[in-house]
Amino acid sequence: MFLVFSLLGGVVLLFIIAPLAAMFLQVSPGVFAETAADKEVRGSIMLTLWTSMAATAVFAIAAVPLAYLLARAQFPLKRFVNGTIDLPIVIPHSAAGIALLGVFSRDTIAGKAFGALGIEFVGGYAGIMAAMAFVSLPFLINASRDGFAAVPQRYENVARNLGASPIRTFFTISVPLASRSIVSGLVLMFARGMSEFGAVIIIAYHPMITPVLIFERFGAFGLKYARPVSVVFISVCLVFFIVLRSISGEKRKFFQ
Amino acid sequence: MFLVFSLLGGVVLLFIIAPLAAMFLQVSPGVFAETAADKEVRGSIMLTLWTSMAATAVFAIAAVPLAYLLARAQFPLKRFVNGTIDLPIVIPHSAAGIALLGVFSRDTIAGKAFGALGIEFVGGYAGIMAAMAFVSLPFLINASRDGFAAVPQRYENVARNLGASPIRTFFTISVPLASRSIVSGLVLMFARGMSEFGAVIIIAYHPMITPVLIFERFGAFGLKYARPVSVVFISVCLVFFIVLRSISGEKRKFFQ
Amino acid sequence: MTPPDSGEIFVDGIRHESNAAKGPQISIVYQDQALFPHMTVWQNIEYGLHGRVKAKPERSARVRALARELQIEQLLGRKPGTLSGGESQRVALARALAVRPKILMLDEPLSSLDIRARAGIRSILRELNRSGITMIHVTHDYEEAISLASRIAVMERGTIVQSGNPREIFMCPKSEFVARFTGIKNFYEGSLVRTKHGAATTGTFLTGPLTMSVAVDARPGNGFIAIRSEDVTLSLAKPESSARNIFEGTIVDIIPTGNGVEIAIDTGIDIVARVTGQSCSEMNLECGKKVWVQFKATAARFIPAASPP
Amino acid sequence: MTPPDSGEIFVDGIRHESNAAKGPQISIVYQDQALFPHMTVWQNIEYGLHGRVKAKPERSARVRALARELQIEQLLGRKPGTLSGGESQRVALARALAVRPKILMLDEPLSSLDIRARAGIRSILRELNRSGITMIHVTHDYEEAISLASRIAVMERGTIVQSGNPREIFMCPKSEFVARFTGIKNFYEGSLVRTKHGAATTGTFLTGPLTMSVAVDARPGNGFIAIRSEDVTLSLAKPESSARNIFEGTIVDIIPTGNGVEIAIDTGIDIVARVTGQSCSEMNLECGKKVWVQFKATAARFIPAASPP
Repeated sequence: MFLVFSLLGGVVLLFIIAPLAAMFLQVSPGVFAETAADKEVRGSIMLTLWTSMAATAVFAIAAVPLAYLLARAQFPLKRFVNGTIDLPIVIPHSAAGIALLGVFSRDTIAGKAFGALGIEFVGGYAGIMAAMAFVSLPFLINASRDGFAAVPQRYENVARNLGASPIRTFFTISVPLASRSIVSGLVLMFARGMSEFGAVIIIAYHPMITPVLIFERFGAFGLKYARPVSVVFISVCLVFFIVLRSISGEKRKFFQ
Repeated sequence: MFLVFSLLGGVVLLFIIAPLAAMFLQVSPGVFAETAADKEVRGSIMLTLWTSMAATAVFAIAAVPLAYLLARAQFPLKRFVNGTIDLPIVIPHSAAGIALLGVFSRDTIAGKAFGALGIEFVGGYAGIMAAMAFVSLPFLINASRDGFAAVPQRYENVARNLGASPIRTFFTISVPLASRSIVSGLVLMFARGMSEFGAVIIIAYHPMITPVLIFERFGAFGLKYARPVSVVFISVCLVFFIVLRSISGEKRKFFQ
Repeated sequence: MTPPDSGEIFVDGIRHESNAAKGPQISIVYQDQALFPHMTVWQNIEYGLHGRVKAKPERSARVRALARELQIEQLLGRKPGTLSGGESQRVALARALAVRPKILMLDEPLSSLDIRARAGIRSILRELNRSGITMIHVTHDYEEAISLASRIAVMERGTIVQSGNPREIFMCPKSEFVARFTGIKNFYEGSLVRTKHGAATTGTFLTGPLTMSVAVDARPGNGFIAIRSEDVTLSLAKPESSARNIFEGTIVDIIPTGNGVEIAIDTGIDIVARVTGQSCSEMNLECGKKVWVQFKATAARFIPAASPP
Repeated sequence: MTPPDSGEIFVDGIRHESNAAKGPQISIVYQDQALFPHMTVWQNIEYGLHGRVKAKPERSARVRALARELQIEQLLGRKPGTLSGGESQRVALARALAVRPKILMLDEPLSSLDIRARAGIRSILRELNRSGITMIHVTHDYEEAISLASRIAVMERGTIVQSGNPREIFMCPKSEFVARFTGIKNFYEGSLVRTKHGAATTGTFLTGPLTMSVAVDARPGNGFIAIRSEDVTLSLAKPESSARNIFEGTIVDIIPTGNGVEIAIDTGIDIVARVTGQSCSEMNLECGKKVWVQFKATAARFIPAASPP
């Protein structure tokens, strides 16, 4: 049985690895270096990295407490809230872009209000971050919620019984014990934000994040010119992902 | 504390709900009905549904056994395999499309081999399915693996001790006990496949799945014409998602 | 914590607040200790002192004093994951005691420990108790209860069915549940009839097919008879003895235990006798053998039913 | 199952295969029963019969016969989640027995059950054992072990430290660990010196500051002394008695137990005496009080050390 299962599993792995491996092999080191030096490519990668990171950081402030509530508190419509959080995973990315554009475009109330504060969404950094956050928030919230839920409530009870306030219990017991899941959720949200294309292209074609740049080069010049950018960007993504994962993986696991 | 947390959580929920709610409100029932009757829209929605469903079904045959191996077996490079499975989540969708195009385009070995069998990837159904599967496989594999891992191995040991073969144990013990997670993984993979845009648009602009259609209408006619299609498609997605979720949710949970 | 549906807790007449920082402190020690795994032993013990004791030197002094008292000074720098069960339980006790509780609530504190660690923790608990702290000790182990408690309340299905000091519980179990809990093997329900034989008043207890003589002064009525298995003796021939209760029966089960062997005899009802291993083998006792059981009327304790059934 | 690093299992001289479908069957019953939660009781019991018994009517007959034997006929249609602990354990036994194992391996089968259910399962196990099936029963409860086993092996840290019949284990514990396990409170390491007094040969045992008389015929050397706490008597004044071992000491602990009270006396080494609750209160025993302990030379059992330390 294990042989059959291994063969089937091998097919799946091949399906994932082969396209990526082929793409990397088709880009010569020379072309790679040249592309990596391309000002437009570098600029777009930097933009993609910092917008995704900023979106993750800004939304974490509200998303982690929400995750804690979902793990611990009982309230009406909890199922509805849990479902809502999963919505962005199910909604087609281009449709998500359309929805965000409907709220944040210059002629809406929200768009005007933020415009008065000097924050432009359409074709602006704020728009990119909103699009990234919209599609990637579920990853952070779900991972954090599961992390909090895995912390035996007994520890929080003991802390409360010893006289700690709810907020002290949250910061000294719940967050440290769920830290692994929270960090992993942050990494996932950051990674998912970087990879977003559909929602961003609709709300902000310019300034151009790398996924959009790849699409543009493909449309304008064809596969051969889109490939090196893809390879360089994927490399950057992987380096970031692996480094972040290994940092967060170092923390010991308290529970399984 | 709970008040502050609730307020923060409310902001997050508002950020997710407001764009969607606004979009639905901006489409009048008349326009909705008209769009739902549009032949091009209907055709693309049907296409999106069945390609995603087919991709999920085809890959499940190999992905579920792989998930079982990852949950139970110890083998070298297991970390590497686990990492590989998460790759599609991290890789930008447009770059994933470029990678798949590199392997399956008409002038590659794989493309020629499948072409000889009458399977066209570029601009074909197979291409759409491959793109959908590539980005959505991690959801099925991860959910199934976690499901299998949550089945106490003791049950499998007991079955083996009673003389059941590994394959009988798999089908009579492991799969039924993990069925909730597997079904939830299938639903997620299906939903994620339907929502894919970036990878599909690069490998197969035509035949046009709905996310691509939304993008095209937006590019050609603007927000006003993209919005009704988005609303109709999201409605279909939600109906499917809710129905599938409630079916799978009916099964009792054996473990937590 | 699951919030209670209703009810209030008063300690020395003062209402206990669910927020432990106010009002009298009830510290809870859990069966699995629940030490914070990401903190050192020192940080665990000190945890409850933040906010209570402002000065850091005083906090340190308290931690150190407790560590000395519970003999865990050498563990202060370690993480809970590296401790043995007994060490963890000491740390958990130190953490609970650090906040100087009025009441220490112990939830099966010995059940997750091995035999050796149990003895250590038990003697610590006994000393703490002598030092004046009130302890509420939840356990399902009768030996543990009587070895530590001055008052015992027996709960069955969420309700206190009997409470009293260990002796009362042991001598007068009010139900079969409590009797089994205290290790009494022979416990029968039936009714007491009063009979007068000259000067002495004896009771006759009817249970199933048997009629037993019971030396009681209680009023006739329904109730229970409890007979300790040590008080039941066996003989192969019909004994000539002053014992008032002599029944013939068949051995149905032989159960070796720590001190002796328990023999179950079917005399119409099952009666359990405890004999020494030596007599068991000398008498060649085995299942199916006919024997005579006897016990004195004074060995059969009558416990009146609380209310008419 | 964790595959073993090395080793083979032989049953009646036939090698046991890891694939239970071949070779002699060893059925395992787990502490938590591990009934398949998605199957009915019937399906659980029948599970091991597929492949072994082709004919469906025969399978049904076997399930029904076992259900009758274990008194779970009325449960056959139910799911395991709805059963009590005792019922679950009966079903688990039925499932394990359905495949007609040569050996039944029981992993703490009683520990997750309440007192009542324990008695039921224990008597089922005893009957099964009489019916001829070999059982390997893993437990950390000494009473459970001696009440069911014909041979006991005591494991300490993964190694069998002593094996034998219950009487051997109880009478001659080979280490302090085994002694504590059997409930012996007084167990001391030391060395035996031989002395001759006229005709009688007595040993003198040196442990810590004490010198004890021991009635042995063993060769001098290192070893242990075990004294049951029942054999130690207390008196307030120095006793005039034939007992050879009389020591003065201070009471350091008083532990009420199920049958009597255990008094720990510091005589240089701690000696535990068991007295009745009555004499404890009559003698006004309390911590710090000076008392005399005595025990007969015949009560002190000498157990030679297995090898020179």
